[in-house]
Amino acid sequence: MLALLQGMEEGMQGMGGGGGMEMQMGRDLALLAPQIAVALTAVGALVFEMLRLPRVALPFTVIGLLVAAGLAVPLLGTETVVFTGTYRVDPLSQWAVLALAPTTALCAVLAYPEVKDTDREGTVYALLSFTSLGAIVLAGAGDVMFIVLGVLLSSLGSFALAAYPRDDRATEGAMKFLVFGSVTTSVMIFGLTYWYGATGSTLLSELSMLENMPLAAAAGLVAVLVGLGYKASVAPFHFWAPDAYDGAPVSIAAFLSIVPKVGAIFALAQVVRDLPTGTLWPLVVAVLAVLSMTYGNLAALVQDNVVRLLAYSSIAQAGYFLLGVVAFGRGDLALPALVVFAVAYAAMNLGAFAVVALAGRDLRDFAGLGRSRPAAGAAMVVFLISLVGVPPLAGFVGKLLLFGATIETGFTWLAVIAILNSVLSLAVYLRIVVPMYQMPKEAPAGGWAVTTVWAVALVATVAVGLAAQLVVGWAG
Amino acid sequence: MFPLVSATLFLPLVGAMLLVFMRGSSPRLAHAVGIAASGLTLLGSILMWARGVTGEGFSQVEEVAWIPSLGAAYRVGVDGISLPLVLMTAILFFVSLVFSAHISERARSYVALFLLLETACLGVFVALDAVLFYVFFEVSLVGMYFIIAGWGYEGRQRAALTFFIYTLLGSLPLLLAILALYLGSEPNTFDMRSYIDSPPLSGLAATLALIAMLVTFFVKTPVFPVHTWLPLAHTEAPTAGSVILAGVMLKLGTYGLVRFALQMTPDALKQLAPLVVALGVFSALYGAFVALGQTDLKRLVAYTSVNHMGYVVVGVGVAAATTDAEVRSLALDGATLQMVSHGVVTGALFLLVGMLQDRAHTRDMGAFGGLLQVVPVLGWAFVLAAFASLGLPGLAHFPAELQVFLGTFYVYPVAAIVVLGLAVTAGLYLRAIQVAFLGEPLGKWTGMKDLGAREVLAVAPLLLLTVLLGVAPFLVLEVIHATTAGLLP
Amino acid sequence: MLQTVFTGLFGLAAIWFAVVVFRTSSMVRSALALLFSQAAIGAMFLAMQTEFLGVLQLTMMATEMAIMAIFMVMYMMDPGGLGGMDMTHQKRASQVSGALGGLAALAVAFFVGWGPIAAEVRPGEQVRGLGLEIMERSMLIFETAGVTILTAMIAATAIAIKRRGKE
Amino acid sequence: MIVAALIILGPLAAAVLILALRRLAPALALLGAGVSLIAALFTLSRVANGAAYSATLPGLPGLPLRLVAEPLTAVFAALVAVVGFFVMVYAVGYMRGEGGLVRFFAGMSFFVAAMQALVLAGDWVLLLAAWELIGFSSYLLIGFWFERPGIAPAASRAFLYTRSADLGLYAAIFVLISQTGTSEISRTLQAGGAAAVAAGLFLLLAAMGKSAQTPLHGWLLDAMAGPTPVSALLHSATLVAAGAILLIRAFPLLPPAVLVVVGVVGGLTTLVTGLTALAQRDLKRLLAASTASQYGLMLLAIGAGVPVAALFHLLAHAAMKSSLFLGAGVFQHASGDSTELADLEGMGRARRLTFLGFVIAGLALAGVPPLSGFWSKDAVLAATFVSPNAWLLAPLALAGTLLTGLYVGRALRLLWRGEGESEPVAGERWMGAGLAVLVVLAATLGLAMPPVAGLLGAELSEETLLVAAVGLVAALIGLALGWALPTGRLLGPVYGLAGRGFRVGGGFDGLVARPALGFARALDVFDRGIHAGVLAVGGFGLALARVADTMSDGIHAGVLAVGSASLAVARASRVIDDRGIDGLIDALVRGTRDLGARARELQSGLVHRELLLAAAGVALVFALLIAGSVGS
Amino acid sequence: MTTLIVALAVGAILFGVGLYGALSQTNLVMIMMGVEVILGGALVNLVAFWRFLHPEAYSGQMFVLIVMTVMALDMAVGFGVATGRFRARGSIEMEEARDLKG
Repeated sequence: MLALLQGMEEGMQGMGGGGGMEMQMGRDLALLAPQIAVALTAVGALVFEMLRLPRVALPFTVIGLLVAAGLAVPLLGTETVVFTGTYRVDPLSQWAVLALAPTTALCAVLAYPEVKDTDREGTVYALLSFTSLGAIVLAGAGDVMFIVLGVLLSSLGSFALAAYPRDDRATEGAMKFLVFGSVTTSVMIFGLTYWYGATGSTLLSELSMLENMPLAAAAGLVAVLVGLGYKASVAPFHFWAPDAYDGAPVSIAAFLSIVPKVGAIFALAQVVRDLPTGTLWPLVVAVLAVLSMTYGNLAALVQDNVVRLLAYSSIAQAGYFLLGVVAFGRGDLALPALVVFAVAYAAMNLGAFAVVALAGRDLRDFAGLGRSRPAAGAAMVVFLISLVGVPPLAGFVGKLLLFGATIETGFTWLAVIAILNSVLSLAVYLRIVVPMYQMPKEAPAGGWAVTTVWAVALVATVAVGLAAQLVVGWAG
Repeated sequence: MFPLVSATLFLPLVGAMLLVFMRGSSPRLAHAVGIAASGLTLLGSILMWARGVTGEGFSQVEEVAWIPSLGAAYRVGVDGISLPLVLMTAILFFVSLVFSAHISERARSYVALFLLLETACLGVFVALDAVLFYVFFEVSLVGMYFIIAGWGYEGRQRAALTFFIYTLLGSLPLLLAILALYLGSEPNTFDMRSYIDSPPLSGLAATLALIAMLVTFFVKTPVFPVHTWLPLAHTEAPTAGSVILAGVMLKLGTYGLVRFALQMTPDALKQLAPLVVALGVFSALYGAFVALGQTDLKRLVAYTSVNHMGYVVVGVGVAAATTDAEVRSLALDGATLQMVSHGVVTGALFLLVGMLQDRAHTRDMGAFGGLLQVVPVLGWAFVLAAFASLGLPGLAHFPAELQVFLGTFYVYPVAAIVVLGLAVTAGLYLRAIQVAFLGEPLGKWTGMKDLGAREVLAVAPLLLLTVLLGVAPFLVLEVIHATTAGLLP
Repeated sequence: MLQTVFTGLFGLAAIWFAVVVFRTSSMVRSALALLFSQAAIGAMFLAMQTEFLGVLQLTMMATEMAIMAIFMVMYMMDPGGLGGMDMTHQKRASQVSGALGGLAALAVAFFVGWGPIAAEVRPGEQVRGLGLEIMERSMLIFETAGVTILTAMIAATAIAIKRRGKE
Repeated sequence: MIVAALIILGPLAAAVLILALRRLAPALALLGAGVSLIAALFTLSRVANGAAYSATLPGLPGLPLRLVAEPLTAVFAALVAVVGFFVMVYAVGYMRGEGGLVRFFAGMSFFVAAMQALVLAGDWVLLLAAWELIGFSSYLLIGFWFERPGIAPAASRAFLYTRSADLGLYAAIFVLISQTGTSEISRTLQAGGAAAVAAGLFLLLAAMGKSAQTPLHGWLLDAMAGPTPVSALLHSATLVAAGAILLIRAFPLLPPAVLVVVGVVGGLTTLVTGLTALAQRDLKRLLAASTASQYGLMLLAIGAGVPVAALFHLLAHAAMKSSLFLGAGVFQHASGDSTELADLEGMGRARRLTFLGFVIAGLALAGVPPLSGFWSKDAVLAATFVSPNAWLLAPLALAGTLLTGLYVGRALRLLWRGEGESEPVAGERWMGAGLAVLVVLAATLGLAMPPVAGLLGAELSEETLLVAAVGLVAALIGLALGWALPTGRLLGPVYGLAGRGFRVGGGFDGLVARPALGFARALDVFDRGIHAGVLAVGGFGLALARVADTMSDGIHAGVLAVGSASLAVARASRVIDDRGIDGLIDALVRGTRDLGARARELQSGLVHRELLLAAAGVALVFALLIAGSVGS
Repeated sequence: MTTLIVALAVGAILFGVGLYGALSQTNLVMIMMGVEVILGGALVNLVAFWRFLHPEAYSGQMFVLIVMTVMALDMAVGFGVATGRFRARGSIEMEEARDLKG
């Protein structure tokens, strides 16, 4: 023990000694301002909870997260690493903040009606923030340990959130979530040990050394795919998702379907970036993508519970994300594709869930929505056709980029399958749209919170579609 | 400079929006709005015609950046090939809406759908951005699907689904081709003009892309053997629907053939030209003969469309094959003019058959007889349109087909056997006229009313155009020729 | 040599206890078995001259498992396993996949060329090294781990503790 | 040139005005035809004085339309104008009391206009257009009484015959233009070699169609179904003449090889249609057949290499045949609207004046001096006698002359013998006027020939007394026999065949129309077949898809595979059975939904099962990677 | 070398055993134990790698610490969830958790 402390002290002195080191540290922390802001937001929310001031917790969380996002804006364009390469400050991590922090804020708003006046209202906001911090950490991971911690951080909170209502269904969903998560995570960790053994480093940037030891590379790659695949709910590691979403409140389901997924996908991109293609990772990822898209759409086709339907559709969307991963680091389009689609996905999926929160979880609840609540109905249509990928909405730009990136790197067959899947998904979403314009029943009552969320999401969906240029441009 | 093209393009859409928000307005009002909107659109396209085109490239271009770093933008404009088609489209939609003025069931949505469809079709012709083109191409599909499914005859569901599935699956390859073009272009852009100025693909890539395009456009045109959706869709579609379907939407295919296959992958098409021409010739003759075998007037007209569009395909193929600029422009002039003529003539024919069906509730020519005495105006109109369709000089089809045939003879003398189609179409139309209109009037039709004002209003303009195009083709041809002459240096 | 022997022995022990964990029908017993298994792992560390981590492992596992036992007694139906009811399912499939997984791992272990073996390491050295590692390179990781722990605590309590006002 | 243009514009304007005003039809038509006539004669005179006009109108890019007034075209124009005008005059009377005058006179005027356009055309495109338009207008006019039974088929057949033959003209034009790069007729005629042969034969085909040359003569007999003035116009100066006119104009192009063919075709036609005429029981059908045979003679002349002879015969024939028809029309009215020879017996005695005209025209046709027919036929004979293939052509020509004599004689006898009584005829004055002028022409046109020849700068093959004598003898023998003997005796065995116009194997209908229709119907069936085929393929693919899917279905693969494979096949067969896209759609939709359901079953809700599936997935990925790395 | 291989073998086998446990147990807590065993295997691997291949790279040891944290946290949260579930349902048997499916 003492020795350890000595070591630490020396480390401190080492830092103190070298002024450069200190400056270095300062710079790094400055670059990490957004992440830190998110963390502080979480802590703050917790504090207010402890002070029994849940009313303050929500606004604080929202503002904090938005501030975090704001802090990320000036960093756009900087591409560097901090803490000797363990964390990467690059478009992926920046856009993770820009996309996920506001999403989390909106999820908190969306959660408000569901959790207000329950105990630990603030805890929910805190956990939301912590979880999104985990996702953000994943997105910038430059070190396998960050991948491990990110997965863990974004999981632990999610378990609690999924179980929040603590009734039978919620806890069941949470329990499955937990089992699936912990098993896959442990498998991932075990596999990752081999990468350390092979490269002698935990840095992702060292992975290029794996060129000539395919077996070790394969072991680690499989492990990563398992762990991150679980986080991103990629088939066949998706099984927890529908049940967890189904058990959890709609707001939490929305959150789970967006934030951790995006984080995990970005992390996967960070991993494969330095992975030698000799390890065939593109092929494997492509296979998983096909599996995910097809399975998700097919299963969604037969759902009557809208939350589960969206859960499966989010599995399919994960497949589309993987298209970007397949091309990542090998084509110019992949990065913008991932970023744009992530932003678009966050907007349209959140919007869809918000409307679900308004209308209800059952397909029958949507009958006549388009007439009783025309605005919300129209918004829902926009979200859904954007999910299908109809111009000029956000989803279209994202998918267009993804297809382009895929073909660019020679995976035309993958693009073909993806396009066919889009046709299939059209059928899926039409199942929601069609009943919306049947005979209206009484209009569901929606609070300001829900309305705000879908309104913002609507604006974002359209804006990202029309002004995709900004996103792409910043994504570099 | 006033954005005329965009205005013309989106006027119908505005009308449609208006209708969407006009809850519970009377059918009369709805039709009024529709006719007004399409009328204004027609006016706009006439003004576009007045502005005209310059020989080189595209004119009246309007551009709004969308995703510059992706090279995707809102780009519209016209050249000598698209401008006549735009005008024709506007005219056909106008007369269709005039003709439809009697439709009372769900009139609002009917008119709105037609206007939406009009924007889509115009969009395909004026789009200069591949993404834009594809979007309009798809939307037109959806609009027509709902029109057939909503207002068609007995077997409408079936027909609509067939149409939808065929053309949807047919149009997916186009998206791939577009992506291929995009990735091939340097710098990456969706600007169709740059594809045309410097074809981005070559070798195998070009051939594959071309094949993808051909699939899409052949289904749309349609060309044997992927034409089988056509008779179904036509017979079941409402009259105005089949007017648009035959008059405008088939052109989307041939127009794409020229704009994409010919202009963006010229070398690949040159290689495949013999195949394309052969397909076109076969398709034309095949369509003529099958039409000859019909007794259902609508099916008959539908199959003659296969025949006429076959000529267009031949013309394009020839234009791709030849190296002689003279011959190329000759064939292309013919092909383009043929698109316009076919739109006008077939539009008229479908209107007339529809009017007949409204009266008799049957389309089987055997059920008629001697109608020329009972309903002279309708009868003579049909005779005129029919002779136009069989290529009588002085009427719309003759100059177009003559040019196509001549060009074909220059390049593939063998392919000139396609002229046999003339004899066959003559035979089938004479038969139809003889059976349905000449001879003793059948007793049961003696009460039949002749055309009313609305119907005359709808069909007369088309017949006038038919004569005009036949007597003074140069009015249109000089516009077309201005572009085709400078095409493919 | 001696090192190899010890490593192997402790390893066998770890494996043995690990197997026992899933063989016995009594929760308590399996908990203890797990404890021993983890302890044996700790011993392996020592055998491999990784004293600090070894010690840490032993202590941590001791505490952890103690808590575990208590929890277990709380929630198990039949904690003592007196009923001897079978608490497993899909044995066959599980065995197969377990075996396959193990074999795959073994294959990796054997067939990858791991490169040259490093020389001895001087004791005290490594602790200091670890310290440096924590304070410099892996500082951020360390912090994150802290945040993670905090989250875990909140989460666990949020789920576990009774609701105010209820019951 | 304006004047020359008036030749066309006059009647055209008349047609448009008639359609627009819908009254005063006869007057307007006469006016138009008159203008045309004056303009034509004026132009002729100007041209005769050595002037030559031509005008270029905008047409297709690179293929402008041209009008030329040169001696040949001017002569033709004059011919058309004259006949057109007087037939119009006659028609005013003939159509009195008929309905649909507007349609009739508009049609007639348009017909004349189109014909004038044809003869004045200076480029192939315009010629082709006019060529088709006269076909169209004759269709309208033949079908004038469309509501009467049997009329419509006749009209359709006429148009179809000519249209099909027109393809020859299309082909010829393609050859010429693609060879010479211009559509200007005079310049394309310089084309030589294989192109010339091909083009020549194609032109011949076109001409055969229009001029009803064997074997395409079938339609002409039926075309009699139209009003008599129409027949007169059609036969003498417009539709049928077009064929001969085309060949005369294209003569410079035709190489000897083609000329022989032309000659032979002409000769055959004279024989066949001559016999046909002999066996007709209907006056107008008889005249029609004779028309064909006379045009046969003209082709003979062309084949013999002396187009000007053909031209003469064309002119003479125009006058003679139109007067014959007009006469026949009078008889027709007089006999209560019948042209059956049986009903016309003795009409000659009843209407002696008309009969006189008829006789003059008839004798002229038979070639009795000094009437015009004698000279023209003489020229033709002379041409054939001096032609290199005289051995082949001359006999044919003589036979033609003989046959002419025979059927003229027969017709005269039938009209003269027996007791006929005539009804009063409406509009007799008009009819008489038209008839009279044309008869005079028929008698005297012989005088016009030398000047015309001079004008055209062509000299005839020199007259030999022998030829003249032989021709005259043949004609007289023919007349005598025709007058003396009943037809049955003359023809004997071929009588029946000739009666049917040598229509072998059901003629056009049997040989072309019905087979084509049958073929078309077959194709139609085939087409529906394709559709079914598409469905079948779809269904099959579906089946495959399902089988494959079942195979890859992780759990209980074996059992399910068999089960749902058969299920799939069953469904596929069902799809193939019900020939409806809906079947396929249903199956497609249901198939996908089934897949969805099966995918959904995987979500068993039991974590351990799901984990196991995940493990399977891992195994798959790992195996893939290993296989890959081993492979590479 | 041998020691490394031996250690790695131990790790591998632990992994297999843990996997078996995680898949075969019906009880949440037992499944978590399986997870612990797997992670134990990971620990062994890491230490072996550090010791015999990269003694200079202390990130290996760092990784060990992280893994230990993971073990602890998994346990903690696992028990949290178990408690919650027990409250709601009165059992933490996985077999009974099948209301949500499809």
